[in-house]
Amino acid sequence: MNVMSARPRSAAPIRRPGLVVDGVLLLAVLAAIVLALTTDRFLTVANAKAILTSASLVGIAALGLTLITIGGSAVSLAISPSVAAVGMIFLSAQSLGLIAALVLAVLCGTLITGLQGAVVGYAAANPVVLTIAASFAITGIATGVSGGSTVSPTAGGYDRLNATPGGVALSVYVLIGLALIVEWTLRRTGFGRSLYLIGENRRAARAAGLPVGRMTAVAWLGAGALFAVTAAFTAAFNTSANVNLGGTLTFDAIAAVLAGGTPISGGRGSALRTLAGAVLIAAASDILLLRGYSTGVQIMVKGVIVLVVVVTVHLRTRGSRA
Amino acid sequence: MRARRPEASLPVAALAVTVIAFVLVPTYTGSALTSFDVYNMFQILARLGLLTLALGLTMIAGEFDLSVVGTYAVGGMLTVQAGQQHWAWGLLAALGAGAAIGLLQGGLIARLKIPSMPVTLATYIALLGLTSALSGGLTKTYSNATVTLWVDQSLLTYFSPRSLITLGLFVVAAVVLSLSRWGRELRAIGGDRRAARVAGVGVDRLIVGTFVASGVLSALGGSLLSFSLGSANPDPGVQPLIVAAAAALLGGVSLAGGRGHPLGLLAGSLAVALLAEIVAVAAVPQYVSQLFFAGLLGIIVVIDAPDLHSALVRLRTRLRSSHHPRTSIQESADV
Amino acid sequence: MSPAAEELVRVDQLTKSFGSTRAVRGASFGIAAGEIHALCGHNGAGKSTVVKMLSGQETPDSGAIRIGGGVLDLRSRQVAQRSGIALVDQELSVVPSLTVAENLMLGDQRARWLNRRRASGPRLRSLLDNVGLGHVDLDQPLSELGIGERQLIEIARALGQDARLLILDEPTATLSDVESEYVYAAVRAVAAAGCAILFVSHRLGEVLGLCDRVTVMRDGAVVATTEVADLTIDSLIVQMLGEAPHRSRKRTGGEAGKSGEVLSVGGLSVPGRVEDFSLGLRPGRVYALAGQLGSGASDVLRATAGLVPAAAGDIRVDGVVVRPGHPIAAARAGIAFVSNDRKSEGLFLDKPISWNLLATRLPSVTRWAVLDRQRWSAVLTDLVGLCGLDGGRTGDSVRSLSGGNQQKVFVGRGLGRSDARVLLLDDPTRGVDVGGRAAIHRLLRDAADRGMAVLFSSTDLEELLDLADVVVTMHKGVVVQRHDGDVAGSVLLREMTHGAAAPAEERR
Amino acid sequence: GGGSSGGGDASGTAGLKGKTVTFVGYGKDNPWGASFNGVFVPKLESQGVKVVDLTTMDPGTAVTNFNQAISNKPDLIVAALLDTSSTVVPIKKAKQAGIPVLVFDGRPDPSVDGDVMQVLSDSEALGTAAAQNLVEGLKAQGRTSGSIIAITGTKSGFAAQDRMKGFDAELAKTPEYKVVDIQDGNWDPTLSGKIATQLFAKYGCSGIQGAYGMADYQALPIVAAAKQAGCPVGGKNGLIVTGSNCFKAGIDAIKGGTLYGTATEDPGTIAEQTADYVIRYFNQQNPPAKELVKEERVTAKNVAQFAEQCSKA
Ligand SMILES: Nc1ncnc2c1ncn2[C@@H]1O[C@H](COP(=O)(O)OP(=O)(O)OP(=O)(O)O)[C@@H](O)[C@H]1O
Ligand SMILES: Nc1ncnc2c1ncn2[C@@H]1O[C@H](COP(=O)(O)OP(=O)(O)OP(=O)(O)O)[C@@H](O)[C@H]1O
Ligand SMILES: [Mg+2]
Ligand SMILES: [Mg+2]
Repeated sequence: MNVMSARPRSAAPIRRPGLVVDGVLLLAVLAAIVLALTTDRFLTVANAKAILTSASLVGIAALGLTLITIGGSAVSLAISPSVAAVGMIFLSAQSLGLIAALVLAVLCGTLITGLQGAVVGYAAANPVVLTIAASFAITGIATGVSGGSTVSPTAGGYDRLNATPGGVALSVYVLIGLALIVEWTLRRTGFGRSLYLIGENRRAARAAGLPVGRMTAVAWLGAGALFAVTAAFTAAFNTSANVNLGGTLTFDAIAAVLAGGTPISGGRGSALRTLAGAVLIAAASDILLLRGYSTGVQIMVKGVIVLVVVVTVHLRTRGSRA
Repeated sequence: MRARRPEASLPVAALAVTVIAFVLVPTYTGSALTSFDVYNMFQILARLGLLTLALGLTMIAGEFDLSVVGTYAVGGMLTVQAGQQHWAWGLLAALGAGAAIGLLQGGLIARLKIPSMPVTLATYIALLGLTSALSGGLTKTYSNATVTLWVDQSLLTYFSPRSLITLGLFVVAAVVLSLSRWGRELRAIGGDRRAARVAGVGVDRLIVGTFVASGVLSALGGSLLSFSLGSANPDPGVQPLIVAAAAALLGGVSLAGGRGHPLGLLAGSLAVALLAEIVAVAAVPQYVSQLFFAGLLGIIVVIDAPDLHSALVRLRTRLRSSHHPRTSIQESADV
Repeated sequence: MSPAAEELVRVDQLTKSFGSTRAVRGASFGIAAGEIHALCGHNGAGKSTVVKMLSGQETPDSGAIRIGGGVLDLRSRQVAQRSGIALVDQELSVVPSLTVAENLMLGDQRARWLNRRRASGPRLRSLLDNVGLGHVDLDQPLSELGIGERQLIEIARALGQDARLLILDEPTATLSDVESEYVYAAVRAVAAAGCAILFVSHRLGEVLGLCDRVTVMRDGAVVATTEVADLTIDSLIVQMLGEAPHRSRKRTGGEAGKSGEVLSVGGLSVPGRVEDFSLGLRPGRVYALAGQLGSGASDVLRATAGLVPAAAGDIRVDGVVVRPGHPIAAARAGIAFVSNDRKSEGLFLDKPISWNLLATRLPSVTRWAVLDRQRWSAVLTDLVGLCGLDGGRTGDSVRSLSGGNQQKVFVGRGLGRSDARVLLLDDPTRGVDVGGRAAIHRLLRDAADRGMAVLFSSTDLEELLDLADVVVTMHKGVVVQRHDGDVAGSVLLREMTHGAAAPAEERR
Repeated sequence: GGGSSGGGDASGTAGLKGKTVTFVGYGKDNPWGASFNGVFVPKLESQGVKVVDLTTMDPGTAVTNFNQAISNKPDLIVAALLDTSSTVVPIKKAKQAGIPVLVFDGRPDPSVDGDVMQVLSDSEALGTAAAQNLVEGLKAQGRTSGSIIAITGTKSGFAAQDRMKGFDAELAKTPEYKVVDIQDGNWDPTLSGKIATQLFAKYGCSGIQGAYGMADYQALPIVAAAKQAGCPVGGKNGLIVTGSNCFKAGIDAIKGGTLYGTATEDPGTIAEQTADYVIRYFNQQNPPAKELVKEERVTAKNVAQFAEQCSKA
C-alpha cells in the first residue's frame, strides 16, 4: 500500500527523542542504583573515598581536556606523554623543594600543551593530527633525554602530595577545588564565555572579531597546567616516573569528558559534568571490582557507559533543535 | 593550476623520501641491502596496512573510526580462540565479528547522524575490554604452526602470503573505488554530506558499508597477525592506531574528509613500513623514528592549517603591495 | 495552457508541520507535462517545504503526491530520483572536493556500476555547453570555480537526468543575468521535451517571462494557480502579500552628517575579485554598494572587515590605519560586520539571544575579566530595546527565532557596540520578509542618526532606493558610478547588470 | 659477517674482535630495558663486539626484528621474549639458519627450550623471596593470621606466572597467612595504584595485612594507596608491603620503613651476567646452556649492601 494520505505519521516518539531517551536513561540510572545498593560494601565511607581517589587523577586531567573540548578543539591525544614528561621533570626537581618543583612542573606543562594550543588557535591546525605529532615528539624527546631510565625523586618533599587531610586524599580536594575554579571560570569570566562562543562556531567568532587564536591558546595553556597537576600527583603517588607514566590517561580523560556529557563538537559542556563523568566511571569500575568482575569487564562497561552517554546527549540536543 | 593542491602530492612525496632514505641506508651501515630487507619491509606493511586501509576509508568518508584497533584485537583473539580446530573457523569468526561491529557502528552513526569520533572511541574501549574478558587478560597461543609458517613463507623473494593479501586488498579497494561510483560517492559524503544526500547519494547505506568494510579489514588484519605470531595479545595498545593514522594522513586523506584514494593509503603505509625497516636495518634508536614521525605529521598539519594559509597569503600580499606604492589616498578617497 | 486532465504531477492536500510551525497546510496543485510551473510566495510561505516533500527529502504528514496517475511514496532522495524527479535545491548542493565531471555524475541513479569515463565524456560536455560553461574543464576540481559556476553545474546535473519532473528551487538567485539566460533556455528545452518543471523563484520578472502557470503560496497554503497571461507583477504581488507592500520613507541624505570621514577605503583590491576600490564614508549617512553576486560588493565589505587575507589597500578609521586581513584589528578599530551568512559566519545558534547580542562586547561587560551582572543586564536591556526584540526571551536560543528575528539579533549585535564607528552589512535582508525588512531598515537608519557610518550591499532596487543616501554601483569588481542624489531604479539596474556605458572602462 | 662460529683457538678477548651480536632486547622506552641495555651493550662493545641494536617494546615489531636479525647473519642473537609464543617460529628459523640464540630474562616456550641458550632471572626465587618477606614481617608483628593481596605483572607472561608459583609455594608453608585477592597490574604503576585503592576499600584496612607488588614500582603505589585509605603502613601493626625488581625508590622506601623488603632482579646484574655469558661463549668456554641469575632477598637488614646495585633502574 503506497497511499500516504491521511496517515498521521506515527513518528511522535521519533520527533521527540528526548522523551524516549529520558525514559531509557531513567531506567539505566535506576538499574545502576539498584546494582550499587545491592553490592556488598559499596555504601561505605571507605569505598566512597576509594572511588573519589581513583577518579581524582583522571578527573584533574579531564578538567583540562574539558577546556580544550569546549573551546572547539575536540581532543588532545597527547595527554599521556605530556603527563609523563612533566612527571619526570617534577621528580627530578624535588631537590629544589616541593613548591619550586610544582611551579616548574606547571610551567613546563603549560608550555608543552600551550605551544600546541597556539598552533591550533592561531593556525587553525587540526588538533587531532597535531597532538598525534606532539605525542610522538614528546615521547621521543623524553626518551632521548632520559635515556629511557626511570626518574626517582631527588628529595622527599613530593610525599606531601600523598597526604590525606581528614582521611581523604589531597588529590580529591584538589580535584574538587579545581573543578569549582574551572566551572567558575567558564561561567563567570569573559574568557569562559568567549570559549563557548568560539567552540560553537569558530568562523562566526572570527568574523565577530573575537580573539579566537588567543582564547584557544589560553584554553590549552590552562589544560597544560591541569595536566601538570595530574602529573605531579601521579608521579608522587608512584614515587617514580618514566615515559610510560601517563599510561592510558589520554583515553581515560576523554572517556571521563564524554561520560560527563560534554559533546566533542565543542561549545557546550561544563567542568562539573566532567567531574560527574570521572566519578561515574570510577564508581562503575568499583562496583564491578567489588562484585568480582575482571579488568576486562570493567573496561568494557566503561566503553558502554561512554557510548550510552554520547548517544543520549546527541539525541537530547538534537531533540531540542527539532 | 592543479599544482596548488599540495596534499595531492603528499603520498608520492612521502614515499619518495622514504625510498631514497632506504636506498641510502647502506652508506650509513656499510653493508648492502638484501632482498630480505625488502621482504621484511613488506612484512611490516602487512602488520599496519589493513589497519591503515580501514581507517583511511572511513576518513575519506568524513568519519574517523578509532575502533579499528579494538576490532583488530577482537579479530586476533577470535582467530586464535575459534580457530584451534581449523584456521578457517577462526578467520570466519574474526571477519564475522568485524562485520558485525562495523554494522553496529555504521548503523548508529548513519541513523542517528552522530559524530563518529566519540562513538568509535567508546566502542574501542568496549572492544578492548571484550577482548580482555574473552581471554581472561592473557595472551592466547595459537598452536597450528603450519598456518604460522604458511602465512610468512617467502614468495617471489620479496613477499609472503600475508603481505600479498595485504597488497592485494589495497589493489582491490583501489580498483573498486576508481571504477565504480562508490569512489566518488565516498568522497562526496566526506566532502559535503548534505550536498551528496540532496544529489541522491545513498548516504546512510554508504556509511554503513564503509564501517563494515573498515571492521572486516581491521579484523582481518588482526587475524593475519595472530596467524603470523601464533598468538593473540588482548591489548595491542594505542601505538597501532596512532601509526595507522599517521600512515593514512601521509597517504593523503584528511580528517576533514572528502580526500584520498586507496593507492595513496598504500603509499602512506609503504612510507611508514620503509621507515620502520630503515630503523631496523640501520639499528637507529626507536625514539629517533618517533621524532621523524612527529616531523612528518607536523608538516601535514602545517599544510592543512587554514589560518596559516591565510597568514602566508597576507604576508605575500603585504610584500607585493609594499613593492608597488599606490597613489595617495587623498586623490582616491572619494569616487 | 494545460487543462488539469493532462497533468503529469499532482500534489494533493499536502501538509507538513515542524513542531508547532505549520509549514504547509493542505497544498494542492498540478503540473502538466511540458509545462513550466512557477511556485511563488514570500519567505517562509512553504515553497521549499513543498519542494522537499516532492523531492523525497521530507515525508508529508498527510496528503499525496501523484506522478503519471500513481501515488508515490517518496521515502528518500534516492527513491524520488528513481521515480524520475530531479532537483536543484535552494541550497547549493555540489561537492567542492570532487571534479566537475564527478559532480555532474553524482547521484545519477542510471550510472552503471562501472564508470566509463570516455563514454560519458561527450554527454557531460554537452551538459556543460547547455548552461554556458563551455570553457570549464571536466577534470577541474569544483573548488576552483566560482559560486555562480558551481550553481550552474548543479543545474546542469539536474537537467541531464532526463527526469519526468524537474524541480528548481531559486536556481537563479546567485546567477548573473547572462548566466540566467542560459538556464532559461535550457529549462525551456527540457520542458519542450515533455518534462514537467516546477520553478521556485522570487524574481517575479523571470517568473512572468519563463513560466506557463504560477501557483502562489501564503502561510503554507496555496492561494491560487493562475495562467501567466492573466498576471502582472502587481497582481502577483497582491496575491503573495494580500496587500500592497510596505515602503519605508525615502531619505534624501542631506549633508546633515558631520564632516570628516569615519572610514576611508583607498585602492582596495582583492585578487580576481575587486580592483582598486576607493570610498570614503561620513558619519550619519547610509551608503549602499549595489551589485549582483560576483560584482565584488560583498568582497569589498569582507575585505574591509579584515576577513580576506589576500586583500591589499589602505583602510582607515578616523584616519588611523587598519591592517587588512585582521578581523580583530578591524573590530578594535570600530568596524562591525554583518555577514550574509548568519548561520555559519554570524550567529551562535545554540546560544541564548543575550550571549549573541553581547558576543562582541565582552570587554565592556566585564570587570577584571569577570562578567559583571549589572553591566551585562544594563547593556542587554539597551540592546534589546534598540533592536525591538522581546525582552523576556533573551534567554532563549537564537535557533528558536524565525529567520527575520535572527537577522535582527545579528544586526543588533553590530549596532549596539558603543565603540562601533562603522557598520558593514552584506545583503542584510536576504531571506527576510517584509516586516523584518522594514524593522532592519529602521535599525540601520537609527544607527546612522546616532552618528555611525553604515555601508550595506544589496541587489534589491527597492531597498537601495529606500534606504541609501549614497548608492555606489559595482560591476565585475570595479565601481561603475556613485549616485549621491536621486537616481532612477532603471539606471541602477543597468549599471549593476551591464557595467559602465563607455566600453573604455570595461577593463576586464 | 659469516655464520661461522669461528674465532679459532685464540683465548681472552682476542676471540671477540669482529664478532657481531644482533640484540633484539627490550626497548629503551622501558626503564628496565634502558638500564639493562646501558650495561650490556657498552660491556660487549668495550670487548670489541659489534652490537646491532634492534630493541623494541612492541611484540609484533619484535618478531619482525628477530627475522631481520636472522637475515643479518650475526654470530649470535641475544633476545628478550616480549611474547613467548610469537617467538617460537623465529627461534626455529634461527636454528635452521644455524644462528645461535641467547635468551635473557624470561624463559622461552617449552617447545623451543632446547634450541636456545638462556640466562634467566630466577623468577620463582623472586616470588619465594617476596613471600618470605611477608611472612617474616607478619611474624615480627606477632600476627598469627593475615590476609594478603597480590598485584602482579602482566599475567600472560611467564615472569609473572613463575613468580606467583614461587610465591604460592612458599606461602603454602604458612597456611595461617592467606592470599585473598590477586589482580593483574600489567606491570603498570598507575593501574596498580588504582587497583590497590579499590582493594583497600573492598577489604578495609583490617582486611589486608600484607601486600605483594610484583615490582617495586608497583609496590610503592600500593603503599601510597594504603596511606591514602588511612591504613597504617609498616611499623608495629601496619601493612607489610613487599616488592621485587628492586630499584632506587624501593630501596629508599625500605630505608624509610614503608616497604618491608624486595628482591633483586635488577637489570644491572643480569646485564652483567648476560654480557659475561656472551664473552664466555665467544671465547669457547662452553658456558652451560641455561644459567639462572642468583636473586637475593632484600630487607632493612641488608639494604645497605644492595643500595648501589639497585639504584640503576
Ligand atoms: N530549524 C528550525 N528549528 C526549529 N524551529 C525552527 C527552525 N526554523 C524555523 N523554526 C521555527 O519556525 C518559526 C518561523 O521561522 P521562519 O524561519 O520560517 O521565519 P520566516 O519568517 O520564514 O523567516 P525567513 O523566511 O527569513 O527564514 C520560528 O519562530 C521558529 O520557531
Ligand atoms: N526543518 C525545519 N524545521 C522547522 N521549521 C522549518 C523547517 N523547514 C522549514 N521550516 C519552517 O517552515 C516554514 C516554511 O519554510 P520554507 O522553507 O518552505 O519557506 P520558503 O517558502 O521556501 O521560504 P524562502 O522563500 O525563504 O525559501 C518556515 O516558517 C520555516 O521556518
Ligand atoms: Mg524561510
Ligand atoms: Mg525556500
